[in-house]
Amino acid sequence: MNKRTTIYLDHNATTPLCPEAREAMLPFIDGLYGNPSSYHHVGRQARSAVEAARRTIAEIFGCSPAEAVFTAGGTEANNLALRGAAAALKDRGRHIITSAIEHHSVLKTAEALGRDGFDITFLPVDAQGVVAPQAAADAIRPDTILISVMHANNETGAVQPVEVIGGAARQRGIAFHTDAVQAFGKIPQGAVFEYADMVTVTAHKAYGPRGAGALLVRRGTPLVPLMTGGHHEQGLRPGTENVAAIGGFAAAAEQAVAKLASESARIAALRDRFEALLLQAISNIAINSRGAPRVPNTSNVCFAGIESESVLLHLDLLGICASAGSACTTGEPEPSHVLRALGLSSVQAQGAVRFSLGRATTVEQIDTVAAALAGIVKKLREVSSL
Amino acid sequence: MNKRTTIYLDHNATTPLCPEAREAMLPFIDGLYGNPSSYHHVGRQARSAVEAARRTIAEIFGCSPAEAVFTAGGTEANNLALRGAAAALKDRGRHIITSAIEHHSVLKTAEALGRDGFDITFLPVDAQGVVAPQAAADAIRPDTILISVMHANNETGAVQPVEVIGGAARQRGIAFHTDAVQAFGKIPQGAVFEYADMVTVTAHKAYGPRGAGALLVRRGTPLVPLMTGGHHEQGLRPGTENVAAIGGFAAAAEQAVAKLASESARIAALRDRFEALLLQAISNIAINSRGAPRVPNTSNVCFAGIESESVLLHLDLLGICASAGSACTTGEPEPSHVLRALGLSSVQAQGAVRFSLGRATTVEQIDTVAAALAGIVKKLREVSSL
Amino acid sequence: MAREDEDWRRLYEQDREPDIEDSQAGVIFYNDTVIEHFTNPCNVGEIDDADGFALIGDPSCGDQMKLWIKVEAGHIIDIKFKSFGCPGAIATSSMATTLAMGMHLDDARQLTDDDVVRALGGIPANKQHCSLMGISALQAAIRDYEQRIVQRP
Amino acid sequence: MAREDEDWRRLYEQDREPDIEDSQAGVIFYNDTVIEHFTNPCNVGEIDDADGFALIGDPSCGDQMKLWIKVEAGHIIDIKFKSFGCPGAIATSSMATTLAMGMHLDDARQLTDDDVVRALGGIPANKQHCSLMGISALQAAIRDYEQRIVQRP
Ligand SMILES: Cc1ncc(COP(=O)(O)O)c(C=O)c1O
Ligand SMILES: Cc1ncc(COP(=O)(O)O)c(C=O)c1O
Repeated sequence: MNKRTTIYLDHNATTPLCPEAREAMLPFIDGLYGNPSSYHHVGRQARSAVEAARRTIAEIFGCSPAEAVFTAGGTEANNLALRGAAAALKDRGRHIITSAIEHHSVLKTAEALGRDGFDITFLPVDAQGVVAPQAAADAIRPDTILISVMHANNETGAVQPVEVIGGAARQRGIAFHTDAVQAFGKIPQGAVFEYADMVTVTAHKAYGPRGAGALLVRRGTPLVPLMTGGHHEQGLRPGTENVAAIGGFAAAAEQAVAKLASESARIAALRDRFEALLLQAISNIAINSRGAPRVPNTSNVCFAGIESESVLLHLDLLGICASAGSACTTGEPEPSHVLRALGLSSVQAQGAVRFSLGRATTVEQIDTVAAALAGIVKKLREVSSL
Repeated sequence: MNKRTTIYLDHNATTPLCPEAREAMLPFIDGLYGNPSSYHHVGRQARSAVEAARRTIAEIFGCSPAEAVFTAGGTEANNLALRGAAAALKDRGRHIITSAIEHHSVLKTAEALGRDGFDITFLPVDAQGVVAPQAAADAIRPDTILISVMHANNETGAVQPVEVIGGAARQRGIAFHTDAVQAFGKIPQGAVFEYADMVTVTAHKAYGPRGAGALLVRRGTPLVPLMTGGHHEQGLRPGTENVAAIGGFAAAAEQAVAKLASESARIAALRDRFEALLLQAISNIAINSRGAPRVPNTSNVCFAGIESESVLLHLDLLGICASAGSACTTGEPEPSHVLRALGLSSVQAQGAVRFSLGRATTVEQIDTVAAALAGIVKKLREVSSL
Repeated sequence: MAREDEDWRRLYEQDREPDIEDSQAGVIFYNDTVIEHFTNPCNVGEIDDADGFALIGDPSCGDQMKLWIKVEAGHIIDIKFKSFGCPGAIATSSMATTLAMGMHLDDARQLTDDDVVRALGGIPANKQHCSLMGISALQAAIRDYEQRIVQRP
Repeated sequence: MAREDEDWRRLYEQDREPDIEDSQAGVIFYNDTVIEHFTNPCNVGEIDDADGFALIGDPSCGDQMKLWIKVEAGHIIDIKFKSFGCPGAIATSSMATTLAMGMHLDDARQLTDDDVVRALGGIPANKQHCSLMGISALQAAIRDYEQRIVQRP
C-alpha cells in the first residue's frame, strides 16, 4: 500500500459506470451516431437501440414501453412530474402535498409552484426520518391534485411508505409521484404503477451513465411537457435522444435488478459492520434513521462537537470519499434540510457525514474508514470549542 | 465495392463523434465518474473537467465562463431561453417576436407561450428563406420583451441577418436570442454577445456527443430557470452534470472552430458540385434558398412531381442517408413549415429532400449520390400521376 | 424490371449487407414484399382506351392516384396506375392492381384494403391509410366502368 | 505533531499520489499551507490562568471559537485556541494565533484578517469569512485583557 487508493463511499452522489453499461454505450460513441428521428438506416439503428432500452426499462418496472419517458436525468424527471402535473391539473385544484425531506429537485420545485399560486403542504417526518402515511392521508383536501413523496431518502437512506401513501392517493383519485432515484437498484420495487402514477429514476445513481433518466408515467396521467419541440418521447420530452446514455441506462438497470438481492445483502452487512465499528470506537455519535427501514447502503452519522467539512477534508486527504448532507449543497454552509426535519439541531446537523456504500466496497475498506474516522474525530474534538 | 457503404448526407440531423471528442469523453466513462458537486477528489476531478470545458466554450464565443450554461442539448437551451426570458420579463411586456422558420424547439415554444398569454409575432421570410431585418425592426412594439431569430436554418441552410436584428433589439433594450445550433462550426460567429443576449448551441451537430448543449447568457440578461433543484450552472440549470458529454462538447467545439475555414471551403465546393450535377442531370428541380447566404453544407432540393419519402427510401436502399424537411417530422406527413414559409406549395414542399454534407463527405460520394438521384427521380416520375 | 439496364439500378444489385450492424436489416418500416413492390411496381402506366378510370387523393395532402381498367366479359383484362405518394402508396397501388388483374368484376368488387395489406405481408401502422388508396381507386374505376355502360346509348 | 504515533495518522504518510489523475493534486479549495494548518493546527488548547479570553461565533451558524492569551510586559507570551468549524476556520485560527504569538499588544492590535489570509497564501473566496474569526477572537481577547486591567483593584 504505497499509493493512495481511493475508497469511494459516496455512491448516493453518483456511481461508477458498470462494464455492461460501458459496453452498451461504446457502439453509439464509436460508430452508431444516428439520430433516432432520421429516416435512413443510420437513424433506424439508433431508434432500435432507444426502443430496445425502453422495453428493458418498461419490463423492469412492469409497465408498457409507451409509459417510459426518457429524460436527461432525475432532476428533469422530477421537474416534469411536478410542474407537468400541476400545469395539467391546475383547473381541478391547487393543492399539492409533498414531504419536508425531498431532494431539492422536488422540494425547490414545490416551493416554486407555491410561488406560482399553488398551495403546498410539506409533510413532516418522525425522528427516524419517515413520513407517517396517516399524515399524508390527513393532508388530503378536496382540491388536492398531486402527492409526491420520495421512495428512499438520499441523505439518510430512510425508505418511505410510498405504497400506503400511493394507495391512499389512488383511492381519492389523486395523482401520486415518487422520486425513486435512490431506491432503484437498492430495494425491490415491483410493479411501480400499482401504487404510483409517476416514478422518477436516473441512470447515474445505479452504475449507469450521466445523461439519462426516466419518468415513468402511468397511462392516462395528465401531464403537460416541460419543454416543447419535436415529437420525441410520446410528446412529453423533446430533443434528440441521447442514444448512448439511454442504452447504457438500460444495461445498467438490468444489472442493478439482477444483482439486487445478493448485493443488497452484502452491502447491508458491510454497512452494519461499519456502524458497529463506529459505535464501538467513537463516543457521542448518532446514526440517523437507524431505526427506520433503510436502503442497505446508506449510513448517515452525526459526530457531536465537530463540523462535517473538517471530517470530509481529513477523509479526502486519506483518499476516502464521503459527503455532508447531499452533494448538491457543497459550498453552502446551510445545514441539511433533511436532518433538520428529523429534529436535529443546526449544530448537530452540521456534524453529519453520509457514507454510501456500493458494489466495489470491501470489508477492508470499511475497516480502514472506521479506523480513520476514530482518529479524525478524536483529533477534531481536541480542537473543538464545543 | 462489394458491400454497401453508407454515404451520410444528413449532418444537419446529427454528426458522428470526432476523435478528439471521443478521447475527451473516455476517461469520464472509464474511471473518472465523480459528481462535480462532491467535496472529495473524485468529485473535484469532474468539476475541473466541467470548468475547463466551460472556459473552452467561453473562449470560443468570446464570453466569460460564467456566461456559459450547459444544458442537455439545443431543445432544452431554446426552451430555457424563450420560457425563461418570458417568465422573467412578463411584467415588462407580453410581446415576443420570432420567425416563421424556426426549429420546432423555438416555434412550438413560442406557440405555447402564445397560449399562455403572450402575443407572438412570427416574422415572414422572403422567397429565399431570409427574414428581412426591417420587418423585425418594424414588428417591435413598446411591450416587446424578446426577439428570437435563428442564425442558420436547419432545413435550407439560409443564414439570417442576426447581427442586424440583434443590433436593432439592443438599441431598443430588447433581449435577443439566436438559435445557433446549425450555424456553429459552419460559419464564423465571432463574439456573439456583440449582437445577442442569448445563444443556443448543441454538441451533436458539430461532431460532439449527444447530451450536451449550452445556452450562452450575457451577464444581466433576465432569465428564470426552466427547472429547479440544486445550484448547478449558476442557478440556471439544475441536475448532476453530464461530465463526459460536456468534455466531449468542448473538445468537439475546439475542433470545429479550428477546422472551420478549411472545411467550409471544401464542403461548399462539394455542395456546389452536387447542385451543378443535379441541375445538369435532372429537369424540373429547384434548390431552395440558393439565392440566400447559406451555411456551406446544406442543399435543399425540390424534385417536382414526386414525394420525398419515396426518394429517401430509394436512397436508403442504396445506403445513402438524407432527410425530408427536418428530422423531427418523420412519421408526420405534414409538409415542412420552413418550405411553406418560403412560399412553396404543399405539393412542392413534399418533394423536398435535404442533403447536408460533412467532414467525411468526398467527391466520389457526391458523384454517386447525384447519379443515383438522376435514376431515382426518373423512375419515380414515370410512376407519378402528377 | 424494365430498367435494369440503367446505371443507377446497378447500385441496387450490390450486396446489401450494411457496413454497420443493423439488426432490422434493411428497412424497419417496410417488409421485403413492400420494398419489392415499391422499387419495381407492377402495372405502372396508362391505358389509352380504358373502360374505367378513377382519380383519387389530393396531392397537397400527400398522395394522388390514377387508375385505368380494361374490361372484357366481366373480367379486368388490363389495369394500370400512376401514383404520386410515399412508398406505401406506391406499393399498395402495385399490389392492388396485381390482385385485381384478371379478376371478375364481382370478385374485384369484394377486394378490400385488408386483402392488399395481407398480400403485402403487412404495412406499418402509420401507413395503413395508404392501403386504402389502391382499393378506393379500383372501386371508383369499376363504378366509372359501370356508369359508362348504363350511359351507353 | 503530538499525534504522529497514532494508527490513523500513518495513513497520511503514504505516498499521496492519487490513483486516478488529479490535475489539481490534492485539494482544489485549500493550498498546502492551509491544509498543513488544518491537519496540524498550532496553539490548540486552553490556558487555565489566561489574562484575556474571547468566545466568538455561533455554532448553529457554522463556527465558534474560543481564544486565550497570556500577556507579560505588553507581549502575548502565550496564546491558545479551540475551534468548532470548517477547515478554513481551523486553519485561520491556527495562523492567527501563530502570527500573534510573542507580539507586542500594540502590534497585535494592528493584525487584520488580510494578514492571516496573506500568511496562509490565500484561502478560497467562499471561506473568506472564516479568516475573520481568528482575528476577531484575538482582538476580543485583547479587549478582555485590557478591561480586566482597568477593573483590577
Ligand atoms: C433522491 C434524488 N432525487 C433526484 C436526484 C437528481 O438526479 P439527477 O442528478 O439525475 O438530476 C438525486 C440526486 O442528485 C437524488 O438523490
Ligand atoms: C436549428 C436547430 N435548433 C435546435 C435543434 C435541437 O437541438 P437538440 O437536438 O440538441 O435538442 C436542432 C436540431 O434538432 C436544430 O436544427
